[in-house]
Amino acid sequence: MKTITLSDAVAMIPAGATLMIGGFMGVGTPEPVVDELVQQQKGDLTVIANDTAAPGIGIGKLITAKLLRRVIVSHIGLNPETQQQMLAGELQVDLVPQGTLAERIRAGGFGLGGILTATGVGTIAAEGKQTVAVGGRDYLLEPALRADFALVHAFIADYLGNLQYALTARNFNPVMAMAAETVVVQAENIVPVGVIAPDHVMTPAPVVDYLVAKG
Amino acid sequence: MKTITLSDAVAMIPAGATLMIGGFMGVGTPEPVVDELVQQQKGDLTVIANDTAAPGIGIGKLITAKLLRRVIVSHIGLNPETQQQMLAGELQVDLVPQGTLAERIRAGGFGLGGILTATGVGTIAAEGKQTVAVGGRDYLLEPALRADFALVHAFIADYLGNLQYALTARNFNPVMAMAAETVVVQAENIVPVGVIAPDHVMTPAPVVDYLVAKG
Amino acid sequence: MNAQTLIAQRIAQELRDGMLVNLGIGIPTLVANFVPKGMHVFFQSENGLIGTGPVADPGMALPWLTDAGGKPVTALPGASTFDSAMSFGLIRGGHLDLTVLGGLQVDQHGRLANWMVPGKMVPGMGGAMDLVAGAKRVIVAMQHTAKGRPKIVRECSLPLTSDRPVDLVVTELAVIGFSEGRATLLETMDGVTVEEVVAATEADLALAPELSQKGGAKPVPESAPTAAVGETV
Amino acid sequence: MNAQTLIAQRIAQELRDGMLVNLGIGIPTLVANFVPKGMHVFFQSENGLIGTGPVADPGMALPWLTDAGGKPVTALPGASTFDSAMSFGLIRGGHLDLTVLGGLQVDQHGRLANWMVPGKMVPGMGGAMDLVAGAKRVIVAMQHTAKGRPKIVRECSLPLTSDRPVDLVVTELAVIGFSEGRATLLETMDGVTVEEVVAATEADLALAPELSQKGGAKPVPESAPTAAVGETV
Repeated sequence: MKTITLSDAVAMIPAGATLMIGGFMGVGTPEPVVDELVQQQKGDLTVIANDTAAPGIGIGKLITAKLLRRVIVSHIGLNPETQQQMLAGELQVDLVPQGTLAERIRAGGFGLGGILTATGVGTIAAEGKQTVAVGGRDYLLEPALRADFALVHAFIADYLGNLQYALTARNFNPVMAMAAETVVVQAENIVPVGVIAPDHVMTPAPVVDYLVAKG
Repeated sequence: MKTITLSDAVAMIPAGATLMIGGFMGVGTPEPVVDELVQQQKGDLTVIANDTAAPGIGIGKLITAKLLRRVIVSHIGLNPETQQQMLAGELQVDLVPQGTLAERIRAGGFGLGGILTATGVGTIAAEGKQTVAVGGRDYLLEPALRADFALVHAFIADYLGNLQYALTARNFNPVMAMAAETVVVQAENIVPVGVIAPDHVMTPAPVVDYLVAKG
Repeated sequence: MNAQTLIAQRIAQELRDGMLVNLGIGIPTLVANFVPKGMHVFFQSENGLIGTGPVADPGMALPWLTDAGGKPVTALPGASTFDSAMSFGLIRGGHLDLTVLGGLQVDQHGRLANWMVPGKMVPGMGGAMDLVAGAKRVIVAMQHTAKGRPKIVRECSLPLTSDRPVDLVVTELAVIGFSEGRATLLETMDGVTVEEVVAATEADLALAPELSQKGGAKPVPESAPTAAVGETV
Repeated sequence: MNAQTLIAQRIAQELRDGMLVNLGIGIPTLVANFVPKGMHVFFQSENGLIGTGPVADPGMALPWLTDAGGKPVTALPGASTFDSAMSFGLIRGGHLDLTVLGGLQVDQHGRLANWMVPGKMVPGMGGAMDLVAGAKRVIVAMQHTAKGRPKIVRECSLPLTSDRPVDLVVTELAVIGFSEGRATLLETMDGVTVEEVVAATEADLALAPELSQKGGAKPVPESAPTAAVGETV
């Protein structure tokens, strides 16, 4: 794990990159990193996330700034700009059931090729998907997802990079921290090694590549 | 969640049942529950667990008492009695790679039909398994595992059934607590509600059916 | 009592002690207000919380503690938090005893459509497909009709949320079950006749032998301004 | 220096700062004793621990803190614990930089057999198949021969652990790589000739252009009582 300035962290990300961004309606999204993506005008991005939040919040800022080419999300209902850009053909929106999205990301980070889920069977979410029967029940084969970068928000990080999340700000962050080539963490609190007890570490240090230093 | 005596908890388990039992070489195995299974001579059992420990320790006691018909495990190397019973045709031993075993149990508890893993491809562990290609790489389709009962060891349980595990005694316990029809927990410490902070709960109360009362 | 309250109160009668329950946005959320006294129910928010409490008092909101709509909530003693993979493991894995969801249409076999109106409203399915596919019991809370047109139909014109039938639909007029693979009228609300329910329903309705009349008050008329609430999840 | 120490010391030269490393039982465990000064390496125990420390002092053992063999260990500052699903997620998911494992046989393409001898030793594969399939880099630590017979063979007579070739085999005689899809002699240990290595190896050995002599001492003879250690994982 290396510490890095916010500016340098975002400068690493090339236009056209695929990003996983933690958060659920903006809660648990690394807001300073999102702001810096807008500041540096990183465009043509693909974002994998639970949702596109709302205008002015989290990933909503990337939508408003028209930095996204494609989003893979479970929900866009609270951001009318996402719908407008989708209908205008400016933004590709891939809708994935939320539990399937979480498992596809986890599979990418846990070295699985994919998972079998009954969610979506018999719906338009099954279109183009392989169906596999196990024990007499039909499941969709949902392939793993990975990204170039994971932008993760933590409540506490220690100097080694061990992470702890707070309450509902955990959401997609731990699975995304496993599923990208480069993992960038913005933490509310940075603490000495040992402050987080081993049993309370939610993301172990070795998977974290960069911890954004306080400004 | 209901509290139950050790004796009544084991009395619920019929001969011939399939049990998941937490622990890794005996560490994190609910030892009093195992002792009571021997005491009540519950036989013809199928056990799903990481290993068969060693004679006199954890699941090793069930082996010695010849209560098992079949084990689904990743390792039997430290229990020569398991090998003897296997070679004598008294015990069916299904060997599963440890990571695959953990994921199959998790899949059973998380409502997945199975998972795709590259582990075992090109080995005898692939025999009889369906191979699925995703992104140009071959994976084995490994189906979910479930059990009638999960026998779980926790370090701390609160009055509602929220669980926290300690250090390496966690191992298979949290995934097994999700994957059985009936979940029985033996905890080292039973504490009032609120003693375990929400972020430190490792198994949420609603999945626990029975908490074994202190004797 | 308005239609929403009537529906929420009736659904609350389906709660049992110790249940793990997930409530959708809209009418379903109101069910939490009618938990019978002395009963302990675990409410899950699929963003990663069991033990969701009421909205925080002014000045007490914490940005890291929200419901699935992103609104600040509180946590009750004994609450637990977890990541999204675990949250949906609970939903799909047979651990969620009950989910209550809004509905746009339900077909005569009980199959629900509640996540999109092609060309008009494409919010995404969020957790709805997992909830319907995975929960042990699914109850739909919705007004019986929309702009005078039945919402319990022969065949859904809107995309399905799941091919797994829901267990119960509760409206301001009636309680309809699908345990026999077809729509069965189980109860009419207080002051509502069987004929009124049948007239407001497109699907063929079987009549349960033990058909009873429940609920506390006449429903509000369909044109009440509450009609648009709770239709989506 | 005995053969085990020689092998472990040479493998320790492959460690890099910040690496996540999993060591098998036997010779591999010894590698932890030779981490270069000032370098920080994370050691994983696959039973659910990163930051595994040395064996506990007398009277300080905790029953809930053990290595993958079930023996009490300590945890270093910054350690973390997790369940078995997470532990193998780290192993399969590309997070484990290096695993060092014992070996029974390695074929000329680098494919390892180290988990069973049919009819004699069937301990189960434990984590070995996941480790070989999943780690970014796999190094086999083993004696060059067993009872005078080569262990680096044309084709394994024992069941394979994985079809993924290992990266490096380190013995008391030599360091052999498989990056070109075939066994290539990279180094001979101090005092060992290329001819000696070739004679003790059944697989065809290509010779690396930069072939060098490494290691600190003559190896102990094969008959040393250490020969049975570290052959399994």
